[in-house]
Amino acid sequence: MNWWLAAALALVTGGLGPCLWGAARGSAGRRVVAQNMATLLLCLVFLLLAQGYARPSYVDLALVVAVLGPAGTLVFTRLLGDEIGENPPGLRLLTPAVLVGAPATVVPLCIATGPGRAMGKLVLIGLLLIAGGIVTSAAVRRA
Amino acid sequence: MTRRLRLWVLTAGLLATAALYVAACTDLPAFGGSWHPYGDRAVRAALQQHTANAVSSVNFDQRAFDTLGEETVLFSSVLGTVVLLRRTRGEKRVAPGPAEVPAALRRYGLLVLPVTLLIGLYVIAHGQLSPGGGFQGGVVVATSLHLLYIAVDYKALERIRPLGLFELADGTGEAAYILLGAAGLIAGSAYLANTLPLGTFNTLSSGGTVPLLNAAVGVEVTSAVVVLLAHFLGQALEIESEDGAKDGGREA
Amino acid sequence: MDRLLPLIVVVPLLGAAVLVAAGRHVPRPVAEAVAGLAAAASAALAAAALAGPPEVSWVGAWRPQDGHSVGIVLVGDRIGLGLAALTSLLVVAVLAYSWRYFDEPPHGHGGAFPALVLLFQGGMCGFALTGDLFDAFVFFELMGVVGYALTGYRVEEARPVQGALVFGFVNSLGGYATLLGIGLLYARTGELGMAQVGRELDQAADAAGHGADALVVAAFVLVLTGLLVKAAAVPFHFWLPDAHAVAPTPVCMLLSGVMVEMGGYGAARVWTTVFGGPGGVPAAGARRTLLVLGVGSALVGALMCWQQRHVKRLLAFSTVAHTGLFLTGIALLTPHGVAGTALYVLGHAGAKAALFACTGILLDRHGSVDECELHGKGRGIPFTGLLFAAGGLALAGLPPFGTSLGKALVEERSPWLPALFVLVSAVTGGAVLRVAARVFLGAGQAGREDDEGPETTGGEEEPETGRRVRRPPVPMVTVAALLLAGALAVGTVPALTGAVSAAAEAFTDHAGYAAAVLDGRPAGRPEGPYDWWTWTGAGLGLLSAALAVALAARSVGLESRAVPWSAPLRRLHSGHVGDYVAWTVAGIGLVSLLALW
Amino acid sequence: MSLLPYLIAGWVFLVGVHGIATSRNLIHAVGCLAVTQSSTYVLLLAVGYRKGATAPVFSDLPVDAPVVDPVVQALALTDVVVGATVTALLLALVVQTAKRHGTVDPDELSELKG
Amino acid sequence: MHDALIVVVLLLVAAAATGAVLQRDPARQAVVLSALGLTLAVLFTVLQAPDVGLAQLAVGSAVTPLMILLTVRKVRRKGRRE
Repeated sequence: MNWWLAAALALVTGGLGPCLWGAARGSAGRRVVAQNMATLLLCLVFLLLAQGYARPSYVDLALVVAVLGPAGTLVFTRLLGDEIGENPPGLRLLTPAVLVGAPATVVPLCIATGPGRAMGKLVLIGLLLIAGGIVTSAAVRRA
Repeated sequence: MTRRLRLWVLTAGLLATAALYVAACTDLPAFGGSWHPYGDRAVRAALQQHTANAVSSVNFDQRAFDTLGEETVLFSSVLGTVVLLRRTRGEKRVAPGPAEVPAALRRYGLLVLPVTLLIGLYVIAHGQLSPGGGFQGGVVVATSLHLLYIAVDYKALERIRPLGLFELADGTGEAAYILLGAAGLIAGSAYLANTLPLGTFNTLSSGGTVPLLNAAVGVEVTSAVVVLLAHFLGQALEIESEDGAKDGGREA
Repeated sequence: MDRLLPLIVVVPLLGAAVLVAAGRHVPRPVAEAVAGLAAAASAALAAAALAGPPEVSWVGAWRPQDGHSVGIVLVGDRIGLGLAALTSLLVVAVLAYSWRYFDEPPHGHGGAFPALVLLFQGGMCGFALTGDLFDAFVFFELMGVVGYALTGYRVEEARPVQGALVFGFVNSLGGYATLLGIGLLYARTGELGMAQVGRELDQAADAAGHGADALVVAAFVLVLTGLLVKAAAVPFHFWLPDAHAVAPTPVCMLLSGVMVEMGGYGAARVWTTVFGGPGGVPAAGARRTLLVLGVGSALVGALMCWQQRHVKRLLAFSTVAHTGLFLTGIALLTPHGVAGTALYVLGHAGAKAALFACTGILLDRHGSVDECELHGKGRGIPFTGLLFAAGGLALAGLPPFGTSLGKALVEERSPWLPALFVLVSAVTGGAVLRVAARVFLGAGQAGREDDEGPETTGGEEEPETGRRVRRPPVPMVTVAALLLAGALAVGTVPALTGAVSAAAEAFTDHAGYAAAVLDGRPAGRPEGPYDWWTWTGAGLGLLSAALAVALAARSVGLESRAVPWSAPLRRLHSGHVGDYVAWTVAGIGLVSLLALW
Repeated sequence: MSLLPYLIAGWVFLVGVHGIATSRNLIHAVGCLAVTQSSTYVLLLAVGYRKGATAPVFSDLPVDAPVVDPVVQALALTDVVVGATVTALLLALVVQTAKRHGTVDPDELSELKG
Repeated sequence: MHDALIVVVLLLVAAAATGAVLQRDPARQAVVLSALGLTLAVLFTVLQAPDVGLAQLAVGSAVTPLMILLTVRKVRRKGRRE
């Protein structure tokens, strides 16, 4: 029983599914929040898949998502600014989800991979994710 | 044609296509089967050419002519957009006002831009080793430049993005790919032949012409996406019809 | 020589890259000269390859080991090279025609239009030469993307952008259907080259003992969809009149002259090499599909062509009609059918491009392409009128034009074909002659009749040369004259007919193609006796030409051109993207019914 | 399970085409065309999949490990590029249509008829 | 476990595609298209195609939504003034 893939499956069904539902329905603000949450979850899923399939080279995907995900959300906030409204539903969930989710995934992965260049990459991804999450949720709140 | 008739025609077409497609699916080999003759040959050829990433070997060595066509599609689409989104006679360019951006976002943008740039260059350089390649890395680099617009404002982006230079890079990237192909001819073998020394497996310089073609595609894709977005940004933010009220085109 | 085959495709692309790279610093005449040079170089390479024996070129030196290869093959067979040479010649003619043509190119991009035309040439030469299904899809998309940009070139006007958008949506959808078909074929055979897929299908059929199953027929229908969209066969043809009516004249010359013919060539090539063997679609199914679509296109095209006021739309519908005749010729699936169609395509390219050239002169002189508005205004330019009338007669099939010889070769193959060919040629030729008579001779009443029903008139168009020209510019008239001379040469040079007949033998040989590509055994074609002009052929040509003149003479005086019972058909051509996409999907259903029946 | 990926590809293609044909906004139609195209990615990669195999990238893999078909991945990669460029060009045309026609609703575009 | 992942992600892709088509407003459709791009990237990774996943991510996460939204902004600004 590959626990990493099981975790990935849980994250996909439990997280990505509702994010899709949120992105497809409701006000523009709620959709942007759902999209932001989806990019965060995606990065974690890629990390888990990389470990589950025992393919360290898949981590590059997570690295690119950690950088492009927030950029995509900032695009939406910049260009959909006036439609987002003051306090879109689900915004409060964003920052805690990032602060809890990222370490909860990166730390066990670091333990599993052991010290070395790979661990450095994981830590970098974790930091990028946290920084991106905080900044984008602030940007959405102030849109 | 009335909406109702169109729906009837559409439904009939969709049902017929669905029936045809499902009938075809029943004869397809089962999903996940192990019979992939072309794939096995391609992997053997990739390893023989000392290219670790078999997909890049197929893209830039075995079926390099496809990639030449694909890059030319990107090149001509950018040229088409330059022509279609040009500023016509009755329009003027108005510089947009600076956008007010929270300080945290501005710092994040300026911090993450170099990181994204490095990641993009890393993805291009390791194209023939790990997942990635000229196209993926090129788009990441181009997006990193546009972080300036997203996180700071349009004027900052325009300062670091001289359009003439990027159009030159676009044409040069395409010409470089074609001339690298001609190098095969000059070396006596066929067009787009991999005649350079193959280097040792799994190192940055392995794979003969694959890394060079990767770099050419990276240059071209980066400049293509920058020019593409420049014209879309130009249309959306800058170009106004001459007298604000009446639009340059047909009066509605 | 086989190592130089890819250069035919690559030289125009390099020319375009150089033009864009040096975009800002190169004055306009230099850019257009460089473009002409690149196009001419590619034409010379194609002619040189045509002179030598047929060759096969594996790109990247990935030759097959025991019958299987990983690379892409370019096949230098006579018909493919002939189309590449025709494309290059037409591009040289178009670049000469549009010398300093447009008023002001986009600032900073003197070479944008010539670069796009070169990319168009590269895409078409690549599609004509490739022997790989996915490579054909990539060049199909390249032709498409450049075609949308060129069609919508005059963005200051409302019509070009709508025409280009419709062109873009329908052709992209056709391309994606083709890609689904290629995916199915790859799943079944594990190959992408046309010869390889054909051989795998045949071997599978020998092993299994039965011919095509649902997957092979579905793949045939899906791959054919994209090619039929490009060939503008009914019901996929709706985009063609909209795109032609609005594209700049030089682009119309290329679209009607050779790009639409690429669709028919692709359909014939894919059927012969992939599905022509025992493992493919039975010949009866393919013949029925191509025949029904060909006859349908011919009739719809002719009927709509007769009723148009907008001269470019009239010529576009005549292209739909003649493409129908090409598909009918190909549907015979015999060397004679292909040889006749090939000559017909060569003749039609010259005549149709010349007609568009003359229309461009009218547009630039009077700012209109509307038959009623231009009534009598063409008297000042008699030579252009003469060329226009000669083009009309060529379309009508007057011997010794190439179109007439091509039709003659195809007509002898079955009893009822001559009736269809004569009728459609007469109607389309008659429509063009009617326009010639009203515009250049001022025959019949002036444009009194008001607008019958919602219809695109050709009035108040912007001349493409910025300001109206008094005398037709020399390059435009000479190009039109040379193109008509080419159409005449096709019908009068016996050696050309001999070469085309031998080429058609090789083209329709399923096993020979696979042997030439995979086993390197080019089948030696004996220069067998070929038939040329016959009395019946020439007679039928004269009959259709006479009919055309009679139709034109009678209708010049008539009050209106509309054919009342065809009003519903005219409403179908609504210019609405949703309609055309619905018809495309319905077309997939129709083709699958015809193929499966 | 053995037919699901192919059927999903077919469903995405048909939904996309339905979206284009019934669209009342050209930008929405361009989005539906992109959806239609994503069906070709799903079909190509489903055809190339091999159970229990991994990606054909040997930088972190023994050379004799079972791998998935790299050729379909190269085809899908080319397709992603073509899709992005066609979307960009059609969006450019939609911008100009909005300028010249004042609308992006296909029903109100009445220039080319008959 | 591999098959379960593939089935779930395939169903998500179908749902996202249907959602993208049913959402008639282009600005909101851009968000759903971005989500579809992300789901496709997961599908490609689950089908062991990281290169294609990376390409889909690069194009679908920032470039395509930016182009669609800039077009919407241009069309909407033009429409509002009419």
